[in-house]
Amino acid sequence: MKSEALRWIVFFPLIGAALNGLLIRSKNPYLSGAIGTLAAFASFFTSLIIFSQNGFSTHITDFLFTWFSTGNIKVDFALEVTAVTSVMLLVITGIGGLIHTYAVSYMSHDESPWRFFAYLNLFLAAMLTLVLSQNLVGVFLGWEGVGLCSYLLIGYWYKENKNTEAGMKAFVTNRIGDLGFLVALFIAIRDFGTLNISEILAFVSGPQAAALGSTSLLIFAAGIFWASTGKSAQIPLYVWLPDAMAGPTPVSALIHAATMVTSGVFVSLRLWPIFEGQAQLLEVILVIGLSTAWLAALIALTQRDIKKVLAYSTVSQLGFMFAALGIGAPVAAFFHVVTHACFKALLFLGAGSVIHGMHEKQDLLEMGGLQKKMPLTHGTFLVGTLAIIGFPLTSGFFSKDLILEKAFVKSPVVYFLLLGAALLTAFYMLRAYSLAFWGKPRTKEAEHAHESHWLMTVPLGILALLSVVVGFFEVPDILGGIHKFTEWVNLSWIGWTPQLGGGTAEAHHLSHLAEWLLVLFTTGGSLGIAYLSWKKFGQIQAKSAVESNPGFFTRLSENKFYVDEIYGILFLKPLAFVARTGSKIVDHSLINGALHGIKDSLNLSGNVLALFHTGGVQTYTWYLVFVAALSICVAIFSGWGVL
Amino acid sequence: MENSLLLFLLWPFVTGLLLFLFPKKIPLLAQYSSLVFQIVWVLLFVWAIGPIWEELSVAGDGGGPRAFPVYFSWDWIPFLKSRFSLGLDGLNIPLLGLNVLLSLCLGFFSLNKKNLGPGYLGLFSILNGASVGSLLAADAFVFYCFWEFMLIPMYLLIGGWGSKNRVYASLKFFAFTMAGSLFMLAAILALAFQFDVASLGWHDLVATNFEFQGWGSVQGLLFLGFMLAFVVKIPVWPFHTWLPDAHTEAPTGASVILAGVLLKLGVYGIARWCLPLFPEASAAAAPTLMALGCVGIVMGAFAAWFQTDIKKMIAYSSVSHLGFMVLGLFALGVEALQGAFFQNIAHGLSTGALFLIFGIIYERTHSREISKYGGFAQEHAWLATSFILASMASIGLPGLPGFVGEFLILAGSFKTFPVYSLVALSGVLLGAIYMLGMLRRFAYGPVSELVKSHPVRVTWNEWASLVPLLLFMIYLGFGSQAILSKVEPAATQVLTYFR
Amino acid sequence: MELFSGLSVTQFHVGIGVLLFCIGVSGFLIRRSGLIALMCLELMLNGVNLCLVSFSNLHRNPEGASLVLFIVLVAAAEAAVALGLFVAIFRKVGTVSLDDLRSLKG
Amino acid sequence: MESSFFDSSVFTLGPNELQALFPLLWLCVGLVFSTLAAGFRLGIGFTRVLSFFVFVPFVGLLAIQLGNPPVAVMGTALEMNAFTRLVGCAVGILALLVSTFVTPTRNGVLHPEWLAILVVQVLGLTLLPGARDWVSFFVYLETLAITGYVMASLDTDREKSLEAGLKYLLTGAFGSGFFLMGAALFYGLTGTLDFELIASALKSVNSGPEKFMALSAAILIISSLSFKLALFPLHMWAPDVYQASPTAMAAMLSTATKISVFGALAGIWTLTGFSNFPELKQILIGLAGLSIVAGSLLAMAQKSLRRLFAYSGIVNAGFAALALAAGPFATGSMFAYLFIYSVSVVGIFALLERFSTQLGLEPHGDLKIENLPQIGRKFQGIFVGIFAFFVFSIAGIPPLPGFFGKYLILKDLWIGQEYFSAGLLILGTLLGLGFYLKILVPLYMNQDEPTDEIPQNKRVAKLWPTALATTLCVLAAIYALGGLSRLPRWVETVEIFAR
Amino acid sequence: MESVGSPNVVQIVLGFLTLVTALSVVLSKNPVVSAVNLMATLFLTGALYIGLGHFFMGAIQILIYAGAIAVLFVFIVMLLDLKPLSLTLPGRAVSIAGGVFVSLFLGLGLSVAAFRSSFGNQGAAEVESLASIASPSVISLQFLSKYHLPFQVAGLLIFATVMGVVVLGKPKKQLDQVEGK
Repeated sequence: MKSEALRWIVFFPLIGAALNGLLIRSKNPYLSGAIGTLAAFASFFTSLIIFSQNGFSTHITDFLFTWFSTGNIKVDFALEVTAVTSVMLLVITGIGGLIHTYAVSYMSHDESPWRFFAYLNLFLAAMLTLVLSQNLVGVFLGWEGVGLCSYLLIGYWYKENKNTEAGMKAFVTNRIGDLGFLVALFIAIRDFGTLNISEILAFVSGPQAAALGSTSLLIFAAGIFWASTGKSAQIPLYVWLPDAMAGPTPVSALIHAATMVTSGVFVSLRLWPIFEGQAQLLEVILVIGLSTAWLAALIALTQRDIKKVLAYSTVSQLGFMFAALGIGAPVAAFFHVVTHACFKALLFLGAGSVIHGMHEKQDLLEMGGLQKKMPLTHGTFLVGTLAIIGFPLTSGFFSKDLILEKAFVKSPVVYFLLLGAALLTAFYMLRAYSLAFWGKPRTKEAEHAHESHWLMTVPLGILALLSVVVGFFEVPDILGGIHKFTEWVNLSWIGWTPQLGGGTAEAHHLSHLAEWLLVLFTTGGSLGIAYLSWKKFGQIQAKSAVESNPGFFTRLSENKFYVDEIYGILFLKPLAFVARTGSKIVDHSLINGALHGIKDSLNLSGNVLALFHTGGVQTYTWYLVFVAALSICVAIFSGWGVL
Repeated sequence: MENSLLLFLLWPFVTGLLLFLFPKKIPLLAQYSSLVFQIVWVLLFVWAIGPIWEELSVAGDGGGPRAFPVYFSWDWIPFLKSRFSLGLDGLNIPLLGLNVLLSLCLGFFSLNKKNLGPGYLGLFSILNGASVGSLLAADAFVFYCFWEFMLIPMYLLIGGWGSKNRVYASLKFFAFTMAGSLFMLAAILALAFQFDVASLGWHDLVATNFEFQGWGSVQGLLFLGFMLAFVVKIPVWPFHTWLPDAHTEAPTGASVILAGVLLKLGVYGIARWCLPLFPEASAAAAPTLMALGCVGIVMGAFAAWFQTDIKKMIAYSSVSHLGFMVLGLFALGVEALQGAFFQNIAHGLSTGALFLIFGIIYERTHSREISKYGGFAQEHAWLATSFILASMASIGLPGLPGFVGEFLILAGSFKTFPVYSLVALSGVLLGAIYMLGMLRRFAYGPVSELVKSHPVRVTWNEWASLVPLLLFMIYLGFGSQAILSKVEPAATQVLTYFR
Repeated sequence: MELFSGLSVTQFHVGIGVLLFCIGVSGFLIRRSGLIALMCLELMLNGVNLCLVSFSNLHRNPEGASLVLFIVLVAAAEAAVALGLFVAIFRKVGTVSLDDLRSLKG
Repeated sequence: MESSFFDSSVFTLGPNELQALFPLLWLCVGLVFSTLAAGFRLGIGFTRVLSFFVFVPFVGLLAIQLGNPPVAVMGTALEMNAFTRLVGCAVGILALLVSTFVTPTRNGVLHPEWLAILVVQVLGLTLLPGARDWVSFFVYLETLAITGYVMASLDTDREKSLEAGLKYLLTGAFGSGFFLMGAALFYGLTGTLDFELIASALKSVNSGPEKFMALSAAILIISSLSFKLALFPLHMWAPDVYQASPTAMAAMLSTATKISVFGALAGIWTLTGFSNFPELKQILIGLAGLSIVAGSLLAMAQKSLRRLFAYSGIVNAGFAALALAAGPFATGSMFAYLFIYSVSVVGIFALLERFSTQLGLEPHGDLKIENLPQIGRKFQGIFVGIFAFFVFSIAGIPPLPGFFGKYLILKDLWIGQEYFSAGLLILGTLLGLGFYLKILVPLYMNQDEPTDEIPQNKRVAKLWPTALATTLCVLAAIYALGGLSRLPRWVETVEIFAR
Repeated sequence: MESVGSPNVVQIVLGFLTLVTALSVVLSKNPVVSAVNLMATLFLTGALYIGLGHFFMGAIQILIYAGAIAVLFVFIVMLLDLKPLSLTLPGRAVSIAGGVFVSLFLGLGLSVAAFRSSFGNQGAAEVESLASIASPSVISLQFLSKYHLPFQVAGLLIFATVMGVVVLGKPKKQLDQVEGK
């Protein structure tokens, strides 16, 4: 089915970006913000219309033009909506719209709000291209496009070198991942003969794929996964995300929490049938997801910057999602994407509100006792915190529980490992929450903190609501058994046999009792840890109370396990050394050195020859005699065999 | 057709000589006249290619490939077996268009510049003529004549209007390029007088079969002769060291044309002459040349990474990017070949724009040291934005033309030589590293003393020179098919010689 | 005299001519005075003349003798120009030593 | 001989011979007038006009006879064939060009005898390639040599000019001695001085002492003529002479002599059977190779422009010698090359004279490279451009005339399978860049240094001769270029001569 | 006089005297001595010509060469009042050695070329009498027939030479008087 409305989902933010960035360039934050927000919401409503009109029974496509086509590479600029996409669309445009609204106020004191909203709209356009594109090159276009916008937005306050460095780190790290994407594209061109996602899926299920052997498919999937570790901040490429917090907080909320970082999960999901067949790869994904979840959570335990805590929390949650993929539970992963988008956006915006109220102070230790100064923020932040730790009946509870349940089915070991990460989540989230909102104000800023503008609090409220409500699309059987979400998402793979991924289609069910036990164990553990954490951090009165004598582990964690430094020593410095000295030696010393040597020796020999030119007539004639005599003697004596 | 093509070729020569006669005291007169000449030239270009524009995307007779059509021929020196013949097809038309576009932009750029008098403009025009001539030539001897002649105006432009170290750079440029092309001269000579070819015309040469049994054999030697000229011009590693110097010292206009047209001629030359004439040798040399291309990609990027001189960095980025084109040429597949030709245009636009923008800035600040810049985005947002846009195009961001070229090259070469393609991929990453590193230090961060003390007011004509490039860049990012469809029949035709 | 009995008259005279030529050459090369160099030049030409005359004698051919006459003529002309130059140079520089006429070199 | 114009028992002169001699007779008439002019001590302007009166008809008369069949005048004394006439035309044109910019010496004094001497030299130059026996050859050779000695020292006011004349004379006379010894040995071996008879006698000389004697004789002659042609290492007089002689005379000596002597040597090579001995060819190629390499190296070390061009002349003589060694079929190319080269050099010398006048240096002064920046600063205009035209032309950049000359030689070397020689030529072209470009550097590449005003209005009146000469040289070079279509005919005529 | 067969005593003595005088041209310090020795050499060569039967050539040699040219040399030497220049100076050892070396080298080559060739055995000598080539009439007829053109050109050459010498010899003062403006 075709629909020209589809393109407008992308065009609205693009138009918004053009208006803001090129034409109007208004310094009035409300005008710029209005344009940006309207564009986002226009997309949202278009998505809604498409969503409501069509459901997900058929794929909706929209062909715009042929981008490039030669030989057997044919790339159209075409859009396509499947079930996964439409959910993602709503998340992106909906949460995006809310964050835009929030940002109008948040950025109201900025010098060039038009630039901010232009970037933000551009990001939306790219992100929407990513999810909508019919073929992988289009996905890649969006993939790199969001990378660019992320780069621009992280370095939005470009006057400070730190920010632009963080932006560059994000871009370059993502590029390392993108190489995998490109390899996957090349494999698709070479072996599958097409770049169209549906055609690839059809090809993979067809008879040619079997003839092709599994290596191509493995490399393809591995390439996509490698790209995802970059974009979705998994080990080993997660290092950029915490630094990305240098950007304005709405950016962190939109890009680095809710949408862009989940695009890795999204793309894997769209190509799930290929992943499904790669058992070894899934193992790898599981291991990586688990380790990321743990590592990030461990680091988050000791971070003092509220945004850093949330950033590592994001990495950790993304690890959960990948672990879910690794288990073979894509729907669970995607459900967590959606719920996470809601509550993490909420948390970030809340943090932004706090920072706003604290006059750009981000250190948790400098806050304290904000619950009275910023009640709305506090309330919504609490909802977000509860959601992320899996407080019963919040969205996080449902999505996390779904993953844990699948993990338990797969292997209890995986379950316990994931549970451990979840418990850590509970600990550090409550730590952050308590440090910020409980106890006594520890600095002047904290004492003078104020509640934010309604443009900021309203989105917070809506997001808080969403953080609770969204979970009810997928409720375990023991609590009533709603499987709306699974049904929707499964529609994406209609025509693909065997039917997979859904939570209901598992081979063996857990008994209800086991499920109950699991839920209680998980929730109880989380709440218990959360309580401990609250007890520990909720009453801190002075900064010094926390700062004193960090232990070995604390120091390790505070320093992020020295991962950046290790990367520097292992990769960056050797590469830079090779590049610098290599290019110097080869270009400067060898090639140019040889050339200059030739030039100098030519000049030198010219000057030496000139010395023979004494100016005396006898010298001149001597050479005549010499040449004649030599030639004659050589001719004669060689003719006689003497020479 | 004949007349318009000939007129198109002669126009820059005639106007160039005419410009020499303009009074030196009133540069404005020469500048505006030159601009008018350029505009007329653009019209001539449209007039010349108009009649065949539609046919270009159509395959040749019987659905077969489209051989190089010759539209003008004059028996000028029969006893040298040379006819003055000019042809047009999908391979050269895009490059001609790029040349015309860039020179029009530079026509605008040169306005109101006190030091760019009639001499500069005249040489410039003649340079255009020479490069267009070698693009159009359908005869090896004619090709060589134009090819070599190009050196003179370029040498004088770099040497006469360049910056401090210009003498060294111009000499190096001249000596390097000439050393390479003399081998081509020898090969052309051998073609003409050692073999029973009817003439040095492209069609006659292509119809001749040269025996290939290793590099000492006829075809091997001829191929090497031609290749040496082209690899120096492109330049392929390790023949590249002239380029950074030439680019760095050249005046803005010369840098733009050097990057936008001259280097491309090497790529064009290979596709036009080396591949169809010496298919076996080309196929045998392909792995080596692709390896050199890869080394160029990596080493160019490495060198660009740690440059302290912005123009030098851009130049080294060109070395890296041209490595991609070599890779594309010798992957010997239509995708990669198309990619190489598209990358020609893309790189011409993006690097041209980079040089142009930096030229505008350099004119005010007179410094190329990256470390002296900083926070330029605050000084002039539009210009900085343009610079960032061009950089992004240069590192192959999707949505800008560089991506399409690189993608096609890499995907195409992946089909035949996956290993090289994977090595070349590192160039994509390194490109981001050095470009963004430069951008970060140049455009972002606190405003430096230099930038503060040299305010940049961009004049209307500078915008007029820049905006078309940027617009084309943005257009080609998605409108790639407009060019690719024209190149395809010709590219396919080149590959028909590889059985 | 027996030493020369193996030689024909022509060979003897040609030998003398060649030796004269070589004496002239060596004199030209080793003497500093331009005038003496010029005299050595005359010696060289004289050696050539002797060869030519004896060859003319041998071949019974008058062309050699004609060439000798032309050589004499040209030698005279050269000597005249050279001596004129020497006078002019001597007036300017005060020497005709070739070692001192070395302002042009390199 | 029924209708002989002048009939006696001693010699006959038929109408054909008279007609063939007519241009030379016209020269004699010119000599009378120029002697009268000298006698009446007429001014420089008059002698310049007179030179046109002498040389224009001379060239014209030769040119209209170009197609006439060969005429043997008085037996072996002179063969007026197409090649002789061509050389005569070339030499006449050069003399004409040179006379246009003959300049008074330091005190405004010029010996009016210059024209008479020049006329006699042109006579000798024209006759030399037509000589068919050693006696005539010697007389013609000495005619051009002795007049050359006088011309070199014509600026009697300057010690350097006298020194140059003396050096030229001593070395030249010494060389003549060698030449004569060679001729004498030939005479002794064959009993004749006629080329044709010598050749037939040498045909049977294949081994033994006779061969060695023939070889020795030939070596003496070749080395003495190489001395005249200034091939390395027999070149050493040339830079001195070209540096210090009056400019116009230096131009004549460095160009016309080469054309004539090369023509004569080409004749000797085939007519007297030198070509029977491969050793001689090797010696010539060896000398040529040395000239090319060492000449280039030496030229790079020069500071004086005229010395530099002298060394450039040595390199170019090397190129021509390569053509000579290749065989008679290359004579046409050699001639074309030498003519184009000569015209360019005369143009360059005219420009050097002009520049030194403009800079207020003494007439016939020795322009140094370090003076050139001033020229570049002050007079960057049409003449500096023409200077570049000539320099690039000699350097062999297409499509300037010099390139075609070089290409023709290269072509003939290739056809003759002289690959080593061809390689030398290419190498020489490359090395040539080392000094040709060096000249242009200070002319074009010193723009930003401060300028100091040089009062030039006083001198404007004296600049027109060099302007005229330069213009004529450009026209001649372009004519030679345009005359490419006639080259086959030239080659044909030369082949008649070689038969 | 016999032209075939061995050289006679007179010829040998004259030949050696020629060489000795030639050597003393080269080796004497005083230019006047050199000039006089040159005159002697030229004279002795003339005698050798006569010994070969070329009376006319001998006469010309003695009259023009020895009589006119050599005298011209003496005259110029006197005019310029040249001081004796010693042959050997410390700095010139190399150039002298080099000069002598290459001359010997050349002499060796030429002598070998000349002496090893068999031109002594050609038959022309028996056929024609010496008078047929050596007489003044034969030679002068050549100047009027075969070598007429070179002869004429030689005239022009002399003419040009005269002009050249006039130019060179003209003292500067006179020049200024005539044309100085």
